Formats: sequence, structure tokens, C-alpha cells
Amino acid sequence: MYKIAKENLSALFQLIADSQELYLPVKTAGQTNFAAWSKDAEVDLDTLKTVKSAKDAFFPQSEGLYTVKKEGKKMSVEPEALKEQDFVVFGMRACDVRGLAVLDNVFLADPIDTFYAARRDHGTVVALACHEPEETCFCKVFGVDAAEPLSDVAAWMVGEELYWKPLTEKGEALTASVKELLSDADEAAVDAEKDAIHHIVEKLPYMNLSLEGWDGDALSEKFDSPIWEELYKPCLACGTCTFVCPTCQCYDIKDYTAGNSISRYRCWDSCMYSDFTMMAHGNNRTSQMQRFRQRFMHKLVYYPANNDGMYSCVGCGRCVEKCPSALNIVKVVKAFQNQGGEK
Amino acid sequence: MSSEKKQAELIKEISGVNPLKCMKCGKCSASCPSYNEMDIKPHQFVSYVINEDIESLVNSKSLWKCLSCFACVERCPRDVKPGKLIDAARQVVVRQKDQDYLSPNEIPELLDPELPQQLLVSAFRRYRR
Amino acid sequence: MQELINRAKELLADGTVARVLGWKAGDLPYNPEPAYFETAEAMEDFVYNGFCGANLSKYMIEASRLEGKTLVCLKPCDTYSFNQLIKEHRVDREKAYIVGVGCKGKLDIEKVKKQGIKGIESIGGAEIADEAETLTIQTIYGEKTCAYADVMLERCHVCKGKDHMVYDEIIGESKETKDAERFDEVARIEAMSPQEKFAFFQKELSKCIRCNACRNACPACSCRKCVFDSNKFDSSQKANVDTFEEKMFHIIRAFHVAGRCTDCGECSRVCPQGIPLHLFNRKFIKDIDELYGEYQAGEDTDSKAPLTNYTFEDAEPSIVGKRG
Amino acid sequence: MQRIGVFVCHCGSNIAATVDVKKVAEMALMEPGVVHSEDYQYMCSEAGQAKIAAAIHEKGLTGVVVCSCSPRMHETTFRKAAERAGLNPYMVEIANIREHCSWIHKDIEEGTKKAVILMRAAVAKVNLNAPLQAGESRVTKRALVIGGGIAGIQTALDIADAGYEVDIVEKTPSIGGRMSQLDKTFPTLDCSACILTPKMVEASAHEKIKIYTYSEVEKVSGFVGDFMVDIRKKARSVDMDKCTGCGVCQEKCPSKKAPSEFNRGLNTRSAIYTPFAQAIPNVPVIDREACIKFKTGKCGLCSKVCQAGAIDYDQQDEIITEKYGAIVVATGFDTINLDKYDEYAYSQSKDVITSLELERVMNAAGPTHGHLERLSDGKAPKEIVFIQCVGSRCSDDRGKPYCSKICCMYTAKHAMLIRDKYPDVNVTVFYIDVRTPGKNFDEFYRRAVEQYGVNYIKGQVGKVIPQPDGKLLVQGSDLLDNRQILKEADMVVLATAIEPNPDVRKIATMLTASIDTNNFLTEAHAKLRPVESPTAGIFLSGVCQGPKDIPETVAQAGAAAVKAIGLLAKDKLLTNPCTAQSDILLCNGCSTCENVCPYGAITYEDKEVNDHGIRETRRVAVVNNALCQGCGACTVACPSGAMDLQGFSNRQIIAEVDAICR
Amino acid sequence: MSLENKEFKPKIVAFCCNWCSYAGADLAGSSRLSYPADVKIIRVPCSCRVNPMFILRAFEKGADGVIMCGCHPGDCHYSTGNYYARRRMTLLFSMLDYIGVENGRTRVEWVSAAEGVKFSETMNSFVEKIYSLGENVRLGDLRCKN
Repeated sequence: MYKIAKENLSALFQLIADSQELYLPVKTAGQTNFAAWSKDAEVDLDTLKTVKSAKDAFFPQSEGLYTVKKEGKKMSVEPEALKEQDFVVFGMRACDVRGLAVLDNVFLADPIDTFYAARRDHGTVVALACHEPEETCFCKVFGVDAAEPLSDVAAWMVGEELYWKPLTEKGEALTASVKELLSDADEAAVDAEKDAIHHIVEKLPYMNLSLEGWDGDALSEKFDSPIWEELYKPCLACGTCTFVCPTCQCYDIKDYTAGNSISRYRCWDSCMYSDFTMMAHGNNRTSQMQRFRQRFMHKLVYYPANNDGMYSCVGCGRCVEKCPSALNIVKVVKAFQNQGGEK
Repeated sequence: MSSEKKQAELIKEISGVNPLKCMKCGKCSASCPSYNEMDIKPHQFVSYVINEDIESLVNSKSLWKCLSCFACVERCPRDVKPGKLIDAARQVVVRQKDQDYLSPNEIPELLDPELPQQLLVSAFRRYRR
Repeated sequence: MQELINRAKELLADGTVARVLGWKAGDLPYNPEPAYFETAEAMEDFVYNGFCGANLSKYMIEASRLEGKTLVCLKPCDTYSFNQLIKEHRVDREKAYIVGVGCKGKLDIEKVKKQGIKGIESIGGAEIADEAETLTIQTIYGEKTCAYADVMLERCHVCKGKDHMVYDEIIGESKETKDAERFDEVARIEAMSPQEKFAFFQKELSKCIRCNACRNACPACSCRKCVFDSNKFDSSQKANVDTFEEKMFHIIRAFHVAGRCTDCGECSRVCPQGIPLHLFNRKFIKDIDELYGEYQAGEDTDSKAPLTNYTFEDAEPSIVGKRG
Repeated sequence: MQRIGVFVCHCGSNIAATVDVKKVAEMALMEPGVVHSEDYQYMCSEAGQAKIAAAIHEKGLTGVVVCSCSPRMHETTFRKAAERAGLNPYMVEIANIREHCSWIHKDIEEGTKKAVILMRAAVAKVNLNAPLQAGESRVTKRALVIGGGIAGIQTALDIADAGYEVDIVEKTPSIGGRMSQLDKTFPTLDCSACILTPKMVEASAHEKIKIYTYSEVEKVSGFVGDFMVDIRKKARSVDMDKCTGCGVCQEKCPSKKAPSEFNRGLNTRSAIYTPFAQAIPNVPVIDREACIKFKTGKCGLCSKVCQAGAIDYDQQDEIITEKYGAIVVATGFDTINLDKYDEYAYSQSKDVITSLELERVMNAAGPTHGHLERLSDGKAPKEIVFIQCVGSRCSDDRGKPYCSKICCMYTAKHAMLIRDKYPDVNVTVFYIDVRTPGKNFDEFYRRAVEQYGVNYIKGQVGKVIPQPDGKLLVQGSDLLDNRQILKEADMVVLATAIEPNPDVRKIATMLTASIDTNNFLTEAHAKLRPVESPTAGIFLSGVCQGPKDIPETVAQAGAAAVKAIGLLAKDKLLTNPCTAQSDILLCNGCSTCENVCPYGAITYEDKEVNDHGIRETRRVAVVNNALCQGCGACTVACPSGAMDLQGFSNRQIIAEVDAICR
Repeated sequence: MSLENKEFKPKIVAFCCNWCSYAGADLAGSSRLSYPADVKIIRVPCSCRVNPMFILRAFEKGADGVIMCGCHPGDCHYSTGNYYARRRMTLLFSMLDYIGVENGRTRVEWVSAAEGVKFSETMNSFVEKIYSLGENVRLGDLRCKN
């Protein structure tokens, strides 16, 4: 366990950035999102949740796949290079770290997504415990401990100090490279912080949400439920929930014609969109109810069915905060509970 | 630019008149109450400006015979307004002679109680633009 | 609120309406959701308070296709949108029973949280009937307060007025909340140098994640299929690959709703990144007012929209450079 | 994928001198879809066209790009050539490398580069072209003429003589128009009524002509070949079938205070009246504003004296709906309002009159029975002043910016007639310019001066001042003598500017015919299509298009008739296939497109759609291809992109943009 | 003018209505009234056919200036098309100005079929303006910058 005074953090960031890219929460025009560090960047570690999760660092909203160039009648194909440079993502929360595990199950399973894999290989995550979890948080429901950010390096912000604990080889390597700024520390302060966090977690309304009945086996029972017909109604079919979600992993592949070349790229897609999984014959989900259902069935039923019961929701609560119609996964789960009670 | 040309431009600028719009109908001269006292007639003002003969214009009797009644301005079907032109020519003379300007707020102190009100009104009407 | 619920139940009971479109209480004190109620029992969950910001006019597009009338709760500003939708034949006036609900300004939970208030358990003072000028917020860290006006949505500070433009009946009082000039912010940007303007919008739009919330919540963006989702212009886009795409999207979106946008402010309310999207629409409104005469979309259902109208003397496009 | 052939024209040296045509042809082969390219001396020649045809056959081309002169020049030529070779003509596009390239650039490298880009844009467009078929629409073999003056009558007679049905709609109770108010006509001085009346009679007797007098066009829908028109027949209060035209009712009518429209308000008429003796139809109307029966309910004298029992106080307006293939507008003119010209004392003195009023004064059927006398005191004038260009050639809002064209001639006529009949009367004409282009016109004017001693003074009148003794003091200038003139006159005649009948704006809107700032209807082309409106099927006759005298009006009336006959003679019309099309799956039904369509070509219908399996009825836009002229206003108004323009589609234009910016 | 600017060859798209401005451009051509080759003309039936999307698209793909020409107000072949176009373009240009795009990059001119001289003069002055503004960097897609 090491520590560093908060006031020295910018020196820490500078040191890291000297040798590799550094992504961390930066406030731009009033909103905090993960962005590349620079001297002028307004680093914001106090905001609990960035608007978007740190998913971008490993699975960017859009990324090039290859470019086709044409000269005369000759064509050439240039694949996009894989990530080769090491980078650090600083300030992810425990839930977002779990989000990476969800993505790993998708992208690192055969066939391996090389773009994602390269980023995972080169990325070191420094995760920060949640000093004050909020009422929209429900990470505990998925077994995530807000006080234990299990990643390459776990960190806690206590008073005027940041406590730093490498947990993996990558974490050790990063620690070694910034050792000059760190000093040794004992765990007492951190333990107290953990207790305080747990204490807050106990008081939060969503933390005891029951997922009873939601698992990989619940397919037909949940799928055919009439409740969906009611639940989806306020949905405006925007992609906010999807794009702020740390685990949503669907993407679309598109081409962009730029004069004499065509670049093929992929970009996040949302199952809320009417052209999601559009095929030549049309779309297999024709109504918003079906699209709405898809999102939650995927998170709570299909994904667990294929991943040993692991849910693809991590309880970060971003969708709870950002949905324009105040819909969210918690309301869905509760709606099914209530229905069960009435029956 | 020759000084005559400059002055012609200046007159056009001050008056805001495009003399080329004139179709030589003569309605200005037909309307003018000072016609008989003028050596250069109102409709001719326009061609003097077009021909850039400002010298003759500013030395004419007409320059000071125009009453600024603006009958020609009102009636001109082509928006040429000879009255404005002659007025502008006077301005040119006034400026050349390097005379002092008055700002409206200086006027009250200089006012002679005997000064006819009409003169003031006429002066303002003439110089308001 | 009780008066509203009672009246709704009455209308449901006597068959005047087949359903009620309003808000259902959420599981947090500030997240009521738009909802349909078809029975008196269901109305138990009905709620109407300061957090019911959603403009339900948009939902009436779908509701117009349902059997029977829908009782819809519209705030004064929502009624402009409804009128505009009538004008564009997107809603059926006959299918709506409009209850003009009172409004004393709607709240922005983000603004509450920006004040450092966390761990919210309950909020007092958000009810319409409350005369309270402050919100009393119970949190796990104890009681906090904040001034109602300080946490109102931007649109309420420039409120168009407390009159409903279209309604069958009005329930509840509305309060004047306007305390700022609608075009001040636009004028402030107009006064910037091109570099500053560019930097300002670049910064704001760099946050855009193309989630389409602004578009989908917008009652004027009522297209069945948006041009940005179709291949009609080879403009189908999904991602913010390049900053240009955001500009294209937001300019064209604003252009498509120019003269139709009622300035209801939903776009800014729903933007997860807090981009002041209304500044685009309001710029067009300001231009239209200045160049073609004052026009408020949604004030009526039959006037000619500015972009489907003209006069011989209209300003030339070069006026843009001349205004300075 | 298209198979495109690119043909690069040298145009002799016109193109080849500044564009490396071989290089353009060579570069074309690099473009997607291009399977053939060649260059040739003159692509528009027989041999050049044969090359295109050969390539279409041999290479199986599906699209053709010709890099040549402006499409405005030879697009049709090349499209026809392609059609003859079996290709849809709309698969041909032109890259304009002459007017837009070789002729304006000097550097061959620069010219070639640009030509290549223009070629690319055309290829990119053709890649997205689709074969288009000109549609067909039927033609109703009947014409409508709006306005029953000499223009309308002549047009109707010519159309009817060609064997087609024609209806005339005239707003006033009788046909005849302005010409019926004139006394004599220049330059031959024959009596206006003598030459007009036979035409009126001929029209009314013509079996193919139907005349609706006291009627107005209320609504127009439809399009070229198939207009649907509502005509409001205003209640005449007299049964046209029963009335014998005996005139007793007019004699007996006790209400005789209404100003006579025909005599320009210089005298009065009865409440039941025919505007003038030779009116056609010779059936009176009751002016309900003036009629005592209608005002008070008491009277009914006309009904009592009418032996035919034709008076019908209960008659109502009637709407007649009729179909027409062509519409001719002949709405004529009026003199402008002189309220803003108080310097001429028109409203102050009865002896200041307009020329049209003078026509009535000189006319035997006029208020003075043809005697030239002052309207104030009935005395014979000794000194008459004519003022020209009153309200004409005026750039402010008091008058009209244009020359009214007829005034110089009719003033010469008036002056001459007065000097002829009353040699002791002095006539002075104040003029700005005397304009007499026209056969025998200048001779006519010179006669007025040389034979009749009319005094023409170059210079405008500034002011007319009524004197206490009833004389009029005219203050004018003589620009040639450089003196100001003060003249006492007994009568002043104002050559008042003419303007299109104010009703024409309403009619133009109904017809979606374009109109200029002076309310003259716009012709399709100022030189080459002077009697057609840009709106298909609408033709222009007489002063509604621009100031004209009688012979010009009659000539134009005949021309408009021929154009209308040309249209009516067709059984089917081929329509421009470059029209708007609405994609019903994308259409919101919002009516925005409808609101900007200048042709009323867009309507909304409830249609059954199948949107990816969802079947429902939707309100969607439907474009009438016969009506749509292909401007594209709707395509931009449409937010969803449902509305697109064939031949200039969104994707085609974007492809061109992309190709240029590449 | 700097060295950079000498090498700068702007891409300029001109939308011309078929009835007036395209004919005006033809007249400029047949009168041999030159203007820089940087201008490329796209023929549209009427100025009201020009969608703001086309203009933004041109900028996206690397255009440095876009000019639209149509019949003079009142002379539209389709009677009212240019009136709509005038409002649309006024608003669009105003918006571009508002977001910080130099307003000289867009222009509307009314050029009749008889105004070959005006067409050529317009294009010359527009191209000059674009040269003075330099490359368009505020409104393009980076992927199109080769």
C-alpha cells in the first residue's frame, strides 16, 4: 500500500503521461467524461459517475477497421493498426471495472476481437473506490463492492491522500514507474474508508434489489410476459441508456466514402434503434416493445445463460440517471417483482 | 480623382441622390417658385452634377435663390430631388469656406428672441439629414 | 393533484376517455415516468409534480392511433407543441381530451445534484400545490434545502407564459416563472468573435454521443424515419466518428424544426451530456422573429410557417454578414 | 451497376483548344461504372450521334455521359439519339465542358483538370439515374377565357372558330370591356363601338361560345389539360331567359342616383341597368346596393312594369363547375388612383379629368352627349391642357415605374379630334417624351402638330391651381425654351397611367400563374414565349401581361388562342417525368410540402401502407405528375426526405457534390 | 499573400438554377468572360431544390466555399421557388455564422440568364474571398482531408 498527497496528483499524471497515454475523468463544458489527460484538462475525480463509462478506452464509440484506397483502377486495402502503445485509465469505479469483465467475455472469447484484445493488453487500469455511492447505485446487487475496486491498481481517496495498491503485474509495473512520487502507507485509513463506504451502501434504496427469478433459465417466462407491453410505453427509442452503459457491446459496421478512399469503421449501436440488426429482408424486431425487451432480456437472461450466470449489468446506475423518460433496469426488475406478488 | 469629380461625388453622397435617375421631365422646374430668379434652373442642377461642373453650380445665383421649399423633392417622379442636390452644393460651399459648425445644443444660447421661428424650422428641415 | 386524479377517474368512468396519459410515480423521489392509466385503480400511481418535465405531446402521436380518446395532461408550454402537431396532422385533436395542468416551473435534478446534494431519500416542496419557494431534501446525510428557482430547468426561466394554447379544461394554477430574457444567451454568443463561437460550440458538441435523445424527445422531430436513419441522402449516421457529424446533425436537426420548434426545451432537458441544444433552435427563432416578423410556433394551428412563407421584400442571405 | 459510356466532344477547337479531350476520355475509364469512352470532333453531328448509338448497342450501355456544350443546347439532341438507340433518354447526362470550362479558361492543364471533374460529376450522377417515363394526361377540349374585353372576345372567337368550346367569364354585366368605353381609336380614328360591337355580337351568337357575364372565377384546381373551375354567377335579379331587353324597367326605376360605371362616374344610372346601349347580353342587372326594393323592401316597380315577368328578387348566386383544358387570362386594365397626385387638382376640380373620362365626354352616348364641355359649368372650353405621364415612369410609390405605352397616341388622338371639331379651342400638350413606335403612329402624331396645330411643350407640369373664376392655372416648364409657363386653362386632361385590373392578383394566385411586382402576369419567356404563362395551360391575352394598344391586344389575343388551340388539339399530353415523388413509407403526412408547392400538385390521401410488416392507414402525400413542374421546393421542405425529385434526386446531387469535392 | 495561399487551390461548388443562373453561366461562357477554374457548377432545376444538406455535404467533403445562384426574386421560373430558397439560405448562413464558420464561405447571388457579366464577376469575387479566407478547417470531415 502506497499513498500520495492529492496535491501531488498532477505530478503523478504528468509522470504517467510522460511515458504513456493517460485517460481519466475530465470536465468539459460542465460534464465529466473520460478523456486524454493534458496539462490544461480539468481533472475531476469528485464526480462519482462520468456520463459515459470508461468503456471507450477499450471499445471506442467508433473505430476504424480498414481503409480501401483507389488509384486509377487499382485498389489497396490498409487495415487499421492495432493498439501498440501502453496506456493507463485512471479513476474507473468498481462497477466499470466489472463492466470490462462483461466485455471480456464477449470480445476475448473465440473469435477474439483483436482490436479490443490489443487495447486490453496495453491498458492498465487504476480504479478508484467510490467515496460516496449515490441513490442510483446498485452495484452490490451484482456482487460488486464499491469499496474494493479490483483492478490493476486499486485506489482510495481518503482526506487529502490518495491510497494506491497494485493488485496485478501490470499494476506493479505502473507502480514501479511512478514510485518516486509514492510513499509507503498502512491500511488503517483505507479500512476506515471501506467501512464508511459500506455504511453508505447499506442506506441506499437500490442496493437490496432482488434479482430472484432472473437467470439464464428464465427465458420463456420473462420473454412472454405481458408486462413488457406496459413497461416500454414511455421509451422514446433513443440510445442514451446504451451509450452510457459500461457493458453494452453491440456495434454496427459502416462505410464512409471519403473521396478516393472508403473507410470501414465500427461504431456503437443501440438495440433501442429501429435499424438495429437491420438486414436485407428487414428487421426481426419490428416494435419498440421488442427492442426494449431485448435490452433487458440480454442483460438479465441471455447473457447469464451464456456466461455462467454472470449478469451483464453492473449496477452503475447511469441509465437510471440519464434516461429521458426515467425508465431503467431497476424499474423493470421491480415491475416483474410486483407482478409476481399480485399473482 | 479631380477635385470637380470629388465634389460631384460629395454632392451625391450628401444628398443621397443618384442624378442618373433623372428622365428630364422638368417637373421640378415646373414646380419651382423661384424659377424666374434662377440662372441655372432646377432641372439643370442635375445635369451640372452629372457633368461634374460644380464650379458653375456653386457660383450660380440659383444656389442661394433656392428656397428649400422642397416642392421639387415632393413631386419628382424619379426620386432625383433637385432640391437636395442644390442643398448639398451649399453644404460643399459652407464646408469649403471653413465655417464653424454648431451642434444643436449650442443653439439655444445663441438664439436671438427676435429670430423668426420659421427660419429655425427651415434650417432644421434643410440640414436634418 | 387530487383534483386532477378525481377528474380523470370521472372521465374514465363515464367513458369520455379510454385512458389517461400522465405520469406515474417513480421509485426515486425525482423520476416519475410518462405513463398510461386505463382504470381508476391504476390512477393510484398517478403523480404530477415538479419533476414531471416530459412533454407528453410527443406521445400523442402514437396515442392518436389508439381506440377512443386519450386524456392527456399538458403543461402550458406543451400545448404549443400539441398545436404544432395538429397543424402538421401528426395528432388528432378529436382523439385527445386535453387537461391543461398548472405549472410552477419544472425541476432539473441535475441542478439539485450539482449543488452537492447526494444520497437523496425524499424531496418536499416539488408538489404543484405547494407554495414553497424552497425544496426540502432528505438525504442519507441529513436534510438539505435549495431554492426552487435555482434548480428549475433552463426553459422555465424563459417561460413563454402560463396560458394553455389548447385545452378542454384546465386544472390547477400556473405560476409566472420567467426571470430571464429568452434570447440573451443567443445574443451573447452572436456577439462573440468567430473564433470564440467556434470554440464554444466545438466544446459543447464534442460531448455529443449521438444517442438521439434530443431528436426522439422533440415533438417537432416527429418524422417516422429521420433522414439520419435513412439512406435518402446517403447521410445515415450513427456514430460521432468526426466532429463534423455532430455539427451536421445538430444544424440539420435545427433547420428541419426551424419555424416549427416551439422552444419547449425538451432537447436540452433530455441531453445526457447537458449540451444546451436549445441554443440552436432559439437562434433560428430569433432570426425568424427579426427577419420575418415575430412568430411563435404552436400559438395557433393554421398560420403559415416562416419557411413555407415569403414576402418579396425578404432579407437577402447577405444580411448575415452585414449584421456584424 | 450501370454500364456507362462517356463521349467527349472536341467541338472543333472550341473545346479541344483548352481541354485535352483525349485525357478526359482516358480518365473517364477510371470512373466506376464507365465501360466505354471516346472523343470525337463534333458529337452533335450525325456521325457523332451514330457513335453513341453504336456504343449503346455494342457495349450494352445503360447510361451515357456526353462531355460537350451546355445541356441547354444539346441535351435534347443526345437524349433523342439515345432513345433511338433503345436507351431511356433520361439515362443521358451532359457534362458542360464548353461554356463552363473551355470557353472561360485559357490554360490547357487547368481546363483539362476541370473538365475531368465535371465529367466525374456527370458519371457519378448517371450511376444513380433511373429510366424515367414521361406520363400522359388527358385534355378537356374546352377553353376558359377570363375577361370579356376585346382581348377575351378575340381569343374566344379564334378558339371557337377552330372548333373548340370556349366559355367567357366577365365580371361586369356586359362584355365589351374598356374598348366599349372608347370613342375613337388611333391611328385611324374609326369609331370604337363600330368595330367592337360586331365582335361582341359574333361572340354571343357563336354556337361554341358561352358567355357568363356578371360572373367571377371562384376557384381553380387541376392542371394543364384538366382544370376544374368554379364560376360564381352573381345574382342578376333578372331572369335572362325571360327578359326581352325592352328597357322599360330602367326607365321606370325611381332610383337613379348610382354612379355610372360605364361613364366613369361622370353621371348616374338607375338601380336596374344595362351598362350601355349595345350591352351583350342586353339583360339588365339590379344593383342591390342602390335598389330601393332591396334596401327598404318597398318599391318593386320594375317587377310591375316588366311584361315578361323577368324580374326575380329572390335570385341567388349560383356556382357553376366546369372543366377546361386551357385557360386564357384577359383581365385587362384600369387607370390608377390619382389620390396621391394632389398637385394636379384632380379631386379638387371637376374640370381636371382623366383621358378615359375624356373618352366618355367626347362620346355621343356619354354624359355630355358628345359635346365638349366643362363638367363643372357646362361651358365650352377654349383652352385645354393635356398632361402626359401622370403616374407613369415614376419611381416612387405614387405611380408606376413603367411606361403605359398608349398615352402618347391617345393624347394625339384627343388633341386632333378636339382641334378638328372645335378649331377655336387651343390645345397644349405637356410631354416628357413622345413615344410613337408603331405603324403610322409617328405620322399620326406629326399630323396633330402640323395639320391641327396642337401645341406640344417639352416639360412636365408642376402644378394645377384651380382659380376662383373656375379657370385652372397650369404651371409648367418648357425645357427647350428654358422658361417657366403659367397658363390658364379651362380643362386639364391627365394621361393617367394604366395598371392591371386589381382582381388579377387573386386570379393569378388561383391559377398559380406568376405575377410581377406591378401585377402584370409574367410570360414564360420574355421573347420566345410571350403569350404563355410559366404555368402550363395558362395563356395571356391583352394588357394583363403588359401595356398594349388595341391592335397589339388583338394580335396577342390571336396568339394566345393559337397556343390554346395547339393544346386543345392534343388528345394526350406528355408530362415532364422529372417530377417529385413521395416515398409513402417515409412520409409523415405533415403537409409542409403541400404548403410550398406553387402548382397545387401535392394532395394528401389516406393510404394503406406496409411498413416492414406493419400494415396501417397513413395520411401521405401524393404528387400529381401532370401538375408537378419539378421545381423541387417540396423536396427541401420535407424534413424526412420522403419527397424526392426524379432526375435531380437527393442522392444524385450529393453524388455530384462528392465527385466535385473529391 | 503567403506562400501557402499560393498553393491553396480551393474547391468551390456553385449550385445554379437551370432557368436563370445556369443560363447566365452559359452566357458568361459564350461571352468568354473568365472566372477561376476552382468553381464547379451543379445544375439544379431551381434554387429551391438546394437542400442545406447539400451545402453542408460539400463542406464535409472538403469544399472551401459554396455559392448558390438563382433567378432574381420575382423572376423564378417556378414563380416562388427562390423566395423559399432565400429564407432557407438566410437561416442556414446565419446558423453557420453562429457556430463560428466564416460567413464569406457561403453566398447567394441572383443571376439572370442575361447576366453573363454578373455571373463572371460574382464568381471572381467569390473565389477571391475564398482565397482570402484560406482553407476550410471548421466545417469538414477530417477523413476527407486525404
